[in-house]
Amino acid sequence: MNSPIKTRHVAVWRGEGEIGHFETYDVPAYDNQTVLDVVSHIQHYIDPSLSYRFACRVGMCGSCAMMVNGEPRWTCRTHVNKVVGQDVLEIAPLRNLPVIKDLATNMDPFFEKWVKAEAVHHSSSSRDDDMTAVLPNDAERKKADAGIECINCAVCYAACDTVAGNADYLGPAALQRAWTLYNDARDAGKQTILEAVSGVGGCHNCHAQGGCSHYCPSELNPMQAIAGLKQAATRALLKGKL
Amino acid sequence: MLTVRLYMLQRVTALLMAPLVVGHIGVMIYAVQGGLSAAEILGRTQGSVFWFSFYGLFVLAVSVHAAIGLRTILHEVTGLSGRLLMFFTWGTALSLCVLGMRAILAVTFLVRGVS
Amino acid sequence: MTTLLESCERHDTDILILGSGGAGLFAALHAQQTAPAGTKISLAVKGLIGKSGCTRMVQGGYNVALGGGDTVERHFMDTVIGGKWLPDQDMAWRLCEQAVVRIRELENEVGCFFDRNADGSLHQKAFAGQTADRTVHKGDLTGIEIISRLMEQVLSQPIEKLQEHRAIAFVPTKDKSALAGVLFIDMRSGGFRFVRAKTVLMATGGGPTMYKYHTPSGDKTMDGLSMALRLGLEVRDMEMVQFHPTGLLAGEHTRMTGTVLEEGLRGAGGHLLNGGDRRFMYDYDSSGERATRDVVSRAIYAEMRKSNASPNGGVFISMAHLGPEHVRTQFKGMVKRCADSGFDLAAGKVEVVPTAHYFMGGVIVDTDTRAGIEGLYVAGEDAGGAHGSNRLGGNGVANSTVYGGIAGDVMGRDIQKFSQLRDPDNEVLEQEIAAALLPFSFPSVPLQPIRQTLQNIMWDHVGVLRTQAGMEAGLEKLDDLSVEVMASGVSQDSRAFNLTWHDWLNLRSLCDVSHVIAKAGIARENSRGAHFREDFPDVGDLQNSYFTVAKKTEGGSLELSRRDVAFTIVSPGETILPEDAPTTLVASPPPQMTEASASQI
Amino acid sequence: MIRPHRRHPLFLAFLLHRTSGILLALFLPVHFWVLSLALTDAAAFDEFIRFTDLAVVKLAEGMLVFLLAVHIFGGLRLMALEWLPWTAMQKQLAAGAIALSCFVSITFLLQVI
Ligand SMILES: Cc1cc2nc3c(=O)[nH]c(=O)nc-3n(C[C@H](O)[C@H](O)[C@H](O)COP(=O)(O)OP(=O)(O)OC[C@H]3O[C@@H](n4cnc5c(N)ncnc54)[C@H](O)[C@@H]3O)c2cc1C
Ligand code: HEM
Ligand code: SF4
Ligand code: F3S
Ligand code: FES
Repeated sequence: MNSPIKTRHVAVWRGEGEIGHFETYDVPAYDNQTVLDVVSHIQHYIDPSLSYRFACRVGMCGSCAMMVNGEPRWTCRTHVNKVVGQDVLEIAPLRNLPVIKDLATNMDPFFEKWVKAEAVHHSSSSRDDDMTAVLPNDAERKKADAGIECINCAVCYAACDTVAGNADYLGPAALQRAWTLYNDARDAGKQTILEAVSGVGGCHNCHAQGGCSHYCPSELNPMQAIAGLKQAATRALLKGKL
Repeated sequence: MLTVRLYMLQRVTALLMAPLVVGHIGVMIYAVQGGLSAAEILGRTQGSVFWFSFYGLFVLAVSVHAAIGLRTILHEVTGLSGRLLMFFTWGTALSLCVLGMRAILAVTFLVRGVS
Repeated sequence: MTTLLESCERHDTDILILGSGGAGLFAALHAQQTAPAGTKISLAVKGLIGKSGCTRMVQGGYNVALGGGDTVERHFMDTVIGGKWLPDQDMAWRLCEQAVVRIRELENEVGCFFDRNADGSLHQKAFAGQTADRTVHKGDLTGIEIISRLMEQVLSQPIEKLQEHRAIAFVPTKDKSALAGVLFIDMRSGGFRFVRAKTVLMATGGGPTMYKYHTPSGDKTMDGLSMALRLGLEVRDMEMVQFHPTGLLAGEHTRMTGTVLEEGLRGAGGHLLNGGDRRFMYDYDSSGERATRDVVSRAIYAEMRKSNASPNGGVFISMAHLGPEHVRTQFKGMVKRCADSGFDLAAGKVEVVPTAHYFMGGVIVDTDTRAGIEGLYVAGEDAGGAHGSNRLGGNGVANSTVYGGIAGDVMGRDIQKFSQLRDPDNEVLEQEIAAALLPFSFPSVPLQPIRQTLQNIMWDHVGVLRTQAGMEAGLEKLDDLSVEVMASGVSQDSRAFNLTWHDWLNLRSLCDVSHVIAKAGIARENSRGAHFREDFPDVGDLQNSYFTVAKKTEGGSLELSRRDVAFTIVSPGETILPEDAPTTLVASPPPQMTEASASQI
Repeated sequence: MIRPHRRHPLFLAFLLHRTSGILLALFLPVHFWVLSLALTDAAAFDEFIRFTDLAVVKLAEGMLVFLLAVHIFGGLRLMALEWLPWTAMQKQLAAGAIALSCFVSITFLLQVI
């Protein structure tokens, strides 16, 4: 169970910045092995100069996402068997973000857009006040709950071709967070949010490609959230409030 | 590159065109059954205010709609933005509008070319 | 050697915060609120802001007494009794008292959206060791909610962000009377950067990752504590390493090994089976699988030692008898996590093993987070005292957010007393740079086997069950290992994002602190909380409770001492609860663990 | 080759919508030009119309109607997605829109032949 069954050829993107190439390594294959384990093995035993990023290793921090055989995935919870259909494993840095080195990207643009989307709670009370009563079955609460467990891994951001083409586009994760706040009874910035998501890079640029929802490892549905924002913005526009 | 306004324009024009296009295709299916000729088309449309408005509305809508659509695509594919993109959008809309209007006028009100 | 100093970039700020867990992020927000306008605040993290550290990994929730019969006094008593009378009572009191404010801040100002009762109030559940439904949560992903919300707030503030900046040393002033600043490696470029600051918060989150099986995130390697020791600060309770009984066991080649399988699995009726497929928990405790965390950990460890182990050397947890469908719905997240890694939790058996989870030890601080040198503050898992010998589930994140906030407030005020930045002792600075560059002067070797050796030593000799002889043998091996680490090289190719160089630095910190854990373990001659001595199995005299203190002398040797616990609020055998107070308010208290405690961590 | 991250139904629906939009936008000026021939040169117009009798051209017309139908139903689907209450059946709806387009254009083809 613990001994390697065979070795596996793994192509890994190496390079600094945008320039680089794939390099192939032979990695022993085990029963229980994630893509992150494969990458770690290469760094530990074959080429110590390989750079990548991870933290929690259980799908909670969202720092380990990479392109695996051309698809964006969290690598710490992607079992190798799930992706090795044709016996090839190709690992590259996450799409749509600047590469620092090898498999590590610079996630700053992703988070800058998060803030730009006003996806930050707008406080309506303080630590001196009681907590707001919110009924768990309230329709709005349920809408807010739907997207709340985002781990900001940027998998959706990498899956989206609108992000690839439109530098201003805020992207699915930031918009989903904005939608969550829009449905949060305690948020005092609804109008600010609507305005932020209705501008040049806003929700209206989404073409419902659905890659975000297809790949979100937390099984969230940013596409639905964005549709919600579009609807809310349309209503506001018709009422002359945008 | 789409703001809420451009988005709404594109959707509104789309909604407008949907019945127009369906109507047009319906007529075409009916019309082409016996083969099509200039005379036959013109016989139907010449001098008709109804057909003028029908197609006129379509041309206006499609000019706006397609210009916005192409603008989005151009931006996403080439990264073009700012003034140039604006010129492109207006250019597309106006050319489509002029071409379209000319065609409609041809089949409705204008006297046929001096022969 | 001036070139070394010259190669180091210089940078100034007013308030410098290390770490972006609950403690670091709260400190940043509070400092922003209390410091005079124009104060520069910088947040430096080994990973990405909000994406590194363990606060993010909190599943179970946040302990706070919010009425309904529960009181701060009751929370305090549970904390002190849970910590087996070792907690610093003033710290524990402030923790319980301020948690009430902090939770309202989290909800009302930061935007956390915790789960609600049917009437709209906050839902609370009970963890083992608690006498009230006290734990606030967001499903079983509470940490994600807390940290993501804090992260958003911090990212939207004008706070300087130094991401992937690894602190490697505290540098004092020439006369050693105060802290001048912190030496970093900018991990992306590989360059050194010295940041002067008037006040520095250390919130690097401890993290007992020197054990073969461990739960914390990969970026946590005891850097802060090892830096504090080198600075000459006193640390306490260093023998206190909390083990979680059911870490996933999947072999040495996978990073999943050691990660937590939630405690609720046992609570719901899961069976622990040994390698011979036999239930064994009743051999050790009448509560069977539902016994408390430390008891189960020790039982599993004992069973493993009897060679009753599963193929990978642990035991099995089996849920299938409860009906796979039922398990699949009740433990959706866990079943999915196991399935992602190739295990069938619902219908099959999964191998588990006790796993190092939390570090109770830490720097000695006052209740205002001030450490023993001007300019340095410590909060969160890095600070010792609040939990004593054992941390209650739910008190970890309460501790980091409460004291992080306090640190921010105190630094924001103290900064006004310090009109000037202090100049560093360049000798120390230079030594520290040279020390960090050491591995580049040796031929490159694989470091992972060395890390595994360390983890085996700690697991075998300073682990769940300890003896004097065992720990002494461990110390000897640790000495040899430290020598080996210091002679291990890293390839010179490029220092930019050189993870292997950081693996080496991690090893250095872990070795440093491992020594202290072993020595403190030897110094405590009784069994309290997380520390179990087979040669001293009794808790010892509660009235004369002592805690261990370790400190590095100028010469670099380690000094261990014992200090009496000051029972400033309550003494063993007494309580501060009213006379007629019921022993517990929990409807179906542990060991009858309920579904409400399903994801207790 | 479609890149791996694009191999899912809704992306293909998007691709179809975009392609049909572009093709329609390219076809439209041609269509307008042909019609305006009626204004300037009736003979040429009739000639063109006769040209449309060819089977290949009929097929091309069928394609055109297909494009139009795909684009319209696809567009209606999008607007429904954005403005009507959410349903979890987005993939099915996309497939439905395409199926409907096929039906319409085949009907058209059968009619003209
Ligand atoms: C799996 C798991 C589940 C848990 N569940 C619970 C629970 O349910 N309830 C509970 O109360 N507690 C729980 N805990 C404990 C709790 O998470 C911690 O006690 C608490 O979050 C620690 O917070 P912190 O801010 O001190 O450190 P952390 O959140 O760990 O943050 C440490 C930060 O310091 C940074 N850092 C480390 N080294 C350096 C360096 N050299 N230079 C710069 N930065 C550095 C890290 O990158 C990170 O950003 C759990 C822990 C784990 C591992
Ligand atoms: C014949 C005339 C038409 C032309 C030339 C045309 C052209 C285009 C173009 C070029 C686009 C951009 C595609 C993209 O962004 O990917 C577009 C988008 C769109 N079209 Fe049309 N279109 C026409 C008719 C219609 C009709 C009748 C409808 C509706 C019922 C419609 C609905 C839409 C919608 C909703 C979009 C937005 C798609 C998005 O945002 O992704 N169109 N159109
Ligand atoms: S929405 Fe899903 S894919 Fe996108 S960042 Fe959040 S968790 Fe990741
Ligand atoms: S993939 Fe992109 S286009 Fe919209 S539906 Fe998702 S954001
Ligand atoms: S390492 Fe945290 S999500 Fe993968």
